[in-house]
Amino acid sequence: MTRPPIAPEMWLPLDPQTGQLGDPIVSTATRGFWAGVRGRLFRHRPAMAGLVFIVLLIFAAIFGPMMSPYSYFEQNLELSNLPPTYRPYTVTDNTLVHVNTSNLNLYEVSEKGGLTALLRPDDRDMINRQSTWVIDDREVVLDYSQRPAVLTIDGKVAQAGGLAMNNRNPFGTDQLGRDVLVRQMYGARISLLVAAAAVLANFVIGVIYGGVAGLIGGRVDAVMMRFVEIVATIPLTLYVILMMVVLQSGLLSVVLAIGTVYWVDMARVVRGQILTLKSQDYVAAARTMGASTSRILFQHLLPNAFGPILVTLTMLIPSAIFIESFMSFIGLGVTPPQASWGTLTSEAVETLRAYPHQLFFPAVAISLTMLAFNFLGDGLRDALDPRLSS
Amino acid sequence: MTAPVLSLRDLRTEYRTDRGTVQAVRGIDLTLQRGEILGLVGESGSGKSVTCMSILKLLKRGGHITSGVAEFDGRDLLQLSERQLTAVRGEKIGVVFQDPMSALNPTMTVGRQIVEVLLQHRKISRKAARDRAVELFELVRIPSARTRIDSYPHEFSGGMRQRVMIAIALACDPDILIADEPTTALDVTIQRQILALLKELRDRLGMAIILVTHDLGVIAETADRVMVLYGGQVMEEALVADLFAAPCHPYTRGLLAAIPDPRQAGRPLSPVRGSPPDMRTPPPGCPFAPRCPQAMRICETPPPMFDATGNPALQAGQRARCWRADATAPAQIFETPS
Amino acid sequence: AGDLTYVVNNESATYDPGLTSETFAAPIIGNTFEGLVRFTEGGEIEGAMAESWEVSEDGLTYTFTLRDANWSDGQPVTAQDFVYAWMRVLDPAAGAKNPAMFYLIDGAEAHYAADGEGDVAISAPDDKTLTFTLTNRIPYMMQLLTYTNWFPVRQDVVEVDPEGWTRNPETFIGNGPFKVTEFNFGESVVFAKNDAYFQADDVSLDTLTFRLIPDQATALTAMESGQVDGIEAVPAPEIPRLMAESDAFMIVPALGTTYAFFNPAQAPLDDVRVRQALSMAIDRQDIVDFVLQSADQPAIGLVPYGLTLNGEDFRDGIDTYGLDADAQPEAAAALLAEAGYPNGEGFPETVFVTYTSPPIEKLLEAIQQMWKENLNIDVQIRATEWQVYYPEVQQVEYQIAQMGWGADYPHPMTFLDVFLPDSPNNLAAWKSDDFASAVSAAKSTADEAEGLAAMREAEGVLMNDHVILPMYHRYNYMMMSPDVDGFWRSSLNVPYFRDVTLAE
Amino acid sequence: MTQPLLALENLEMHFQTRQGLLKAVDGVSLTIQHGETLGLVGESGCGKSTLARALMRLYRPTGGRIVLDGVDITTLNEKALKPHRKKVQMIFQDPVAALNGRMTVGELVAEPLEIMGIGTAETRRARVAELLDNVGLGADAADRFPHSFSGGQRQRVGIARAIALEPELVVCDEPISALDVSIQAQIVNMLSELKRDTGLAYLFITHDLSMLRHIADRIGVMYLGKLVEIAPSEALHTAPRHPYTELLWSAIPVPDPAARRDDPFETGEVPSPLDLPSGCRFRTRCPYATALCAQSEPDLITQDDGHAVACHHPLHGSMSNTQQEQENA
Amino acid sequence: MSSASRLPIGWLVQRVAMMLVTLLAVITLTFALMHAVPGGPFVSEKMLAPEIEAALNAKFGLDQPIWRQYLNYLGGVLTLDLGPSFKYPGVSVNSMIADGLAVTAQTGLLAIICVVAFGVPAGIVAALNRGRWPDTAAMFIASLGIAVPSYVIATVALYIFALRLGWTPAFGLDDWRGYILPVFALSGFWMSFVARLTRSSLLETMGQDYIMTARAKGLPAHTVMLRHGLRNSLIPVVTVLGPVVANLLTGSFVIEQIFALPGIGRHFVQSITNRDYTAIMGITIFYAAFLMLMILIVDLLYLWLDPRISYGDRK
Ligand SMILES: Nc1ncnc2c1ncn2[C@@H]1O[C@H](COP(=O)(O)OP(=O)(O)OP(=O)(O)O)[C@@H](O)[C@H]1O
Ligand SMILES: Nc1ncnc2c1ncn2[C@@H]1O[C@H](COP(=O)(O)OP(=O)(O)OP(=O)(O)O)[C@@H](O)[C@H]1O
Ligand SMILES: [Mg+2]
Ligand SMILES: [Mg+2]
Repeated sequence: MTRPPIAPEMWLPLDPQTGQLGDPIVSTATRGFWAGVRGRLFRHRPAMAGLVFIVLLIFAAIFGPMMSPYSYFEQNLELSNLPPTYRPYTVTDNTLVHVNTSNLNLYEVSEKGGLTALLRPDDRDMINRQSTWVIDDREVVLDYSQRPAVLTIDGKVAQAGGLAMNNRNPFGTDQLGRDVLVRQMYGARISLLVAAAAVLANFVIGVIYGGVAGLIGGRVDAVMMRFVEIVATIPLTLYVILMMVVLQSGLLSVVLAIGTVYWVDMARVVRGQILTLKSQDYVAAARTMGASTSRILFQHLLPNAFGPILVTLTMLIPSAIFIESFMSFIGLGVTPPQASWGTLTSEAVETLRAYPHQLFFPAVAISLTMLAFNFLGDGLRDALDPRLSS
Repeated sequence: MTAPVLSLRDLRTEYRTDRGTVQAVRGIDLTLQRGEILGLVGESGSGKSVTCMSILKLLKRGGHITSGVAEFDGRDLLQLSERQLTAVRGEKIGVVFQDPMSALNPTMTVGRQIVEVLLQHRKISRKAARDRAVELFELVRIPSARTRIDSYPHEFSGGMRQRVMIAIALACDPDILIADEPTTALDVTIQRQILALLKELRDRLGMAIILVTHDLGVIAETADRVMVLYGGQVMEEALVADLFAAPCHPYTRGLLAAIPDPRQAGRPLSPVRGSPPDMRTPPPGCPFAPRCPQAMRICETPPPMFDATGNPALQAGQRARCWRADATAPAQIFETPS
Repeated sequence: AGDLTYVVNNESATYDPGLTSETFAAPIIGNTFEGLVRFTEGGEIEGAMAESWEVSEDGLTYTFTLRDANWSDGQPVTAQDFVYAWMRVLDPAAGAKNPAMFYLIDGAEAHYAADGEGDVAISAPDDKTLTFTLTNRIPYMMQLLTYTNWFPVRQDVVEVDPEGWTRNPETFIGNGPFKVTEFNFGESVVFAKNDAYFQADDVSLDTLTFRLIPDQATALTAMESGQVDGIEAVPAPEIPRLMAESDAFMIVPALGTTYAFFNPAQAPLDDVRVRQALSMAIDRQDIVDFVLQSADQPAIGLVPYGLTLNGEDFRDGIDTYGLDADAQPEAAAALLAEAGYPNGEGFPETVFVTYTSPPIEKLLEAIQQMWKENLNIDVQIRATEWQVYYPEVQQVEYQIAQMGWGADYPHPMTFLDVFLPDSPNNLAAWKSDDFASAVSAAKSTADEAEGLAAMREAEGVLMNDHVILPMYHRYNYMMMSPDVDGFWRSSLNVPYFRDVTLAE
Repeated sequence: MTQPLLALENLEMHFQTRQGLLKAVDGVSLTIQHGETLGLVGESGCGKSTLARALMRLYRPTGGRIVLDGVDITTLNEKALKPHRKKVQMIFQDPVAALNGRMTVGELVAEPLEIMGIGTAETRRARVAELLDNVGLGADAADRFPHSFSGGQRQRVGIARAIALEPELVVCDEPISALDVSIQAQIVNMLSELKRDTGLAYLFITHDLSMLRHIADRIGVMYLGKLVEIAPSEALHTAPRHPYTELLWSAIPVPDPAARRDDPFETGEVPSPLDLPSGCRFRTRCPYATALCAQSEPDLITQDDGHAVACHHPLHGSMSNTQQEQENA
Repeated sequence: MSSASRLPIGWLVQRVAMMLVTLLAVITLTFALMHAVPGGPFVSEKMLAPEIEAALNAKFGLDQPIWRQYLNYLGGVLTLDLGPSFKYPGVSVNSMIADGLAVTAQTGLLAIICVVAFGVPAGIVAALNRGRWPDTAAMFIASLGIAVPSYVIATVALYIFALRLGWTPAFGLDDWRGYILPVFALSGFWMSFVARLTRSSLLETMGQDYIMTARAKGLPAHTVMLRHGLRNSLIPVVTVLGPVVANLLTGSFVIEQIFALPGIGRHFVQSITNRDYTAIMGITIFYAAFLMLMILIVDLLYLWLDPRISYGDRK
């Protein structure tokens, strides 16, 4: 093997000497823990998608109802149960109608494609199951003695046109003719607030309770955990009803009800975590410095239990939202005409067959939000645990 | 020279983390003869463990072998599939991991953990496997083997766990034993016991052993040949006596100098100054150059591995990755400050 | 011949004919027991256990002659069975829910108050004769007798297990067209034809199953997928669709009125003008057309349509009390202004309380909106669980409370009675001497026309005071397969399977 | 003699376990003088860490006394203990586990100051910078997290934290075992420097006997919860008197291939701490054990030269008390 | 050591004693809550005249002072007699629970089987394929399963499968197809949750050193996963499953309501809306006892799953 000769000056000492005793390692980037977490989180695509969704949702919840031409309580009984999309029938060139096959009403389609008015039949023949309208001198007959109902215009069977958007109410209307979109956005306020309350309760009560039980351990832990069992087994409904009597129903009581009992799962999880974490040396180190119990808990243990806490939290948010709808159902919840996603969903379940869109939107909203929280939670957990990232 | 049982050529392994790619091993060559104990020494993070793991492709998440050949038994281990490797792992090559506390499955009796490997590789009955396990326990000197075999790892002391690990690695009489710091965290009496055991096995079965440690005392006591790793590369390689008597590489010298000398008790020790390089951005030349008291300008170019042929600086069989070992180097640079 | 499955939505607390006051029990008791008399499909009274009867001149003493009829275990139905059954209701220890219905018999009220001591004017001179005497004339006594509490029960089985006999097919011995063969708590009741029934030859069904499905939507799914033959109720939002397209859909008059109580003791409802304004401002027709989307009828009075006396419907030609099916926004606003709230200004905070029920809450939301639009007043809705709501309302501590009433017997008096000062169901604690005297005049006259006039007068007193806000008269909406022939359901909610035949 | 900095008097730490009473530390008495380094060695599981943790009052000792600067702190509660905590600090074996990964190095080092309420946030920051400088990390390390440091550097953070309160005694529980030779040397040098500059005393626990010889003034040898020998470092190395010490010494690997011993090494099995042998605990492994050893447990007797040993048949040097007694008899 | 010999009898005795105390607290609190809540067992469609209500109260002993009622009730509980239902005369709470349980346990048990049989393997498959499409798909479905409320799942499934497709009956457990929808609706959430939990726990375990040891022994990948990975990842799963089993076996009101199952969950909610005092108490006690039993079983399972755990040495 031949090698080009080495220039003599290359053998001279290298200076100035770079290495010094105790020099820190040459670390390219000085990044803090949270900066690292943020970095990892930002690179976690689903988590980012979730975060963006949640932010947009919060914006929609706050500003959406303000920007909508409708209010969440404004009714228009004549225009109830309208679909978001429909297939219009052409009566004359400039008159289109929409047939609601569930209540056999005809609606006028505006030029812009919105469903704007109910057309009252000129004749309703209950025996032969026919309704008759005269529109622009044409006789429009809806024959519902057969299924599906048939619309004839001047005796000729009419064909429905292509799919059209309901521009007046993009998400359709509900049973009282209220705009589903604005109710949806208004409902987001309440549901997100409930979710926030649940998060807060879990953080404040669940985490601390579980933390204290796990940290102190022994007999205290046993007693505290038995108390958790008691809270978990006492019928929530009874408790909620009592709250309803003591307080007035409304958002505050929902938040309170959730706050006072909705932390037991979190307490269990945190306790388990603390039990394993508390034997770590850094806890012993803190104790040798004379750190107080609360300092050990808050400064040392809880930050390290963050991953499982987050995962549990993303799990608990949906159930908090559903608990709210249950509470609204028994009267301790938002008062009508206010709406939450929970109440919107449970109301819409009743009209599923006739008006599936009424269920579709709130269910999709809840599901997407939960997915977003889940993705965000997953991302955060991965980001908080450097070992899991690659 | 007989054909080596294992020869590793130009092994490169990296870990891809979200903080960048760590070049853990950067072109390591290694040969292992039958019945030889090869010591691997080097600072923490120098790539000892990763080298060992790479041989059997037992890397943790994010680890990738980017190049290299590991010839064993006429085959390149690095080209084998996971399935093919199962026939080598545990059967032909046994591994003892660095941390005995966590390397045993806490929920399985130690006996089962040994029997398991026997049943995997040997067509024997459960009963026979168990008998063999007891035998292995006795071999690694675990008292009352027959009863202790049904214990769980946590019921064993660290030294005993380490011995269980060795028993597992030895279960199928492998040709090669890779022992990654088998005695760290053990007290000296148990350490000595284990090292004596390894030597005995080598003598009896002709097993080749790769022994990883950063304890030079252990190397001196046990190894036949030593490789000094730094920055993912082999810095120096020599028979153990030569290495201690005539270390060539400044890093090796630094290591040896750091050992406390009983005659100098009370005096400050002399550590290698500075810190190991960040392996995401290793120095372009010799990895040790930034810490090297004798660094030269040439050291910013990667040094090749020099061997003893025609080289006054090196003993026979000794190799070093240092420009000072270059036969063309000016003579005065060997005058090392003591 | 054949089997039929009918869905009910509620579990009844007890099937004891004497003790219950629940409508949920009616389907089961109504098909397993019969009283002295019963309704025909056309609403006429006909003899059941009674072959014939006589009423004394003064209208106080009734004497029944029983026919030869047997219990399902083959024993004859005797007059003593009736005496036992009735006296049991009057024994506080038995725990009957409705003994007040018997107080019109001489001595009954005192008997109950004295813990079952004292004579009651009920007797059975022989096995086939039953007689009792009232304190006052009751024009609708024969209608009353169709109510389950007046049905006979068997002393021997009841006494063996006073609580449990109605839960055990062995001891649940009736005298109706069917007998129970299985009680599956929370799930179903299975009946078989009662061969000992006195008209057993007319009964065609072999078995009948009442399946409990609490969720109306599930029941409808079961109905539409053909798993069951009939369902007791349909989900409210499905009514328009079913009304239009289903052959199985049935509309049954229910003799019920849905209304709200105004509490005349609470501001601002202490002013009759406010009450009337509120009542005038709602559009009952819109409620029926768009909110209920059903065949219910807008109500402008208390008593529903379909109660005929002296050949005349109670509601025919009756005053409208200033109300209408459509809203009268101007008139209402004017009245409100007169009461001191022009354009709703200064209207005090008002809460409309209700029990939790999605359709009712929908209804109230619509009304809330109508008030807002027509009167510019804000009324809060507060819904609470029935068990919380009802006792609270009973304390008369509300402003406006949602309520309704369904007939116990097909006579206007069942509605008017509610507003007597001592009625526990007079939840507005409303008192009117004019009303009371009109009611007692109606009760004491033997002349139907006179009675009708008095009752209309009574309703007038109530309505002109606008103590209630009538909303609509309700119907029951149910489904029964078109293959089922001869099924009918009374306006008192009893589905009759006696005459049912199945098409092949 | 002046009052010792720390005196353990018959310290006992027994654990109630499911398998029975575990006497992890079973009556250990020793003293540490101001500015002295006491090394502690012994088999794995002999109770060294337990002793350290008990004297740090991480446990409440089940017996004996801990006297710190003349104050008995054995049973003080956390609150009463707090002022005394300043005087004793600890360095842990595993620098990864002992540093909360969620705190910056600055926070970690400032924590003891904060807990003790020393200084303002401002002065603390300055002090942290100074401390980090002292341990050779540089003040800019304060904003970084432990995971971005190497093992040796993390251990320095631990040291900086331990000396932040200017303690009089630092308990080092195997502070260098996880580190490689070079970094070991760095750390040991630093500890020595600190001692020289501030007059610190150390209780230094390690398996590395050659390192101990280098730094310790006196060395104690533990075996199964007991102190079996304690003597000035040099004396112990040159003339160990307890057979266990001798065994330990014989097992030290010598970093010299020429001095290689290829003989099999048998040490016998360590008895379970749950089921201690009668009499002398080491007798089951002791080549010199006699019947006496099984009967009575030898006490730790201090000889005139300050060399204490608990053995019926001590090696080297003066005769044991028992032998004298036997001869007297 | 066999697991049987590790059974900590003393601990068990202590634990059971503690359970009884807890149960007493549950009884007391529920009793107090129940009586504090407005309404009563005799509130029905129509108002009762005061003298009639008094008679009914006397009949059921509700006229006695509350502490007396409490003691009477406790006496009954001690003899395992939960009393007669106030709302449904002739029905004993014992039989109500027994009948309801018979129904609930069938669906509940199947749901538990589904949760374990689908949730755990889904988690394993996802973990094995971390980052690849089976993982993404499984975790997406699992997220949906957590996100979509069970009553929506139940109603939509009923609509599609019972009505539109006619594949399943709308109600009833008379043939096997009747079980499909309720079991699916019951287990959906927990299946998803367990899948996610199994996945993350398994990933955590698979990063442990002893997994590397197992691989180094030459064990095939699936053996490593199942024999070494799975068992050690089961602790969090089992922790969750304990209360889940209790919940599933004691029924879900919503699901039982929708599918017309006369299960204990429906009885429970109805007993509350009815203020059926004895039934409320009875079912609560039953549930509490069952839940505590499950938690106890979980604790005992820990012993079996992880030999390091022992309950003897609680300092
Ligand atoms: N799982 C991993 N992820 C990322 N980097 C790793 C991983 N394992 C090892 N490394 C990096 O690879 C390099 C070599 O590590 P290796 O474990 O081989 O060192 P070692 O010589 O065995 O050190 P020690 O003496 O501490 O065991 C180091 O820089 C280390 O940070
Ligand atoms: N909290 C505890 N509960 C029960 N036993 C314990 C506890 N802590 C330590 N032990 C036991 O006490 C004995 C002494 O343990 P210790 O950790 O003090 O040993 P050590 O000398 O530090 O060993 P090593 O050199 O391995 O660190 C051991 O048998 C150990 O199992
Ligand atoms: Mg290593
Ligand atoms: Mg230790």
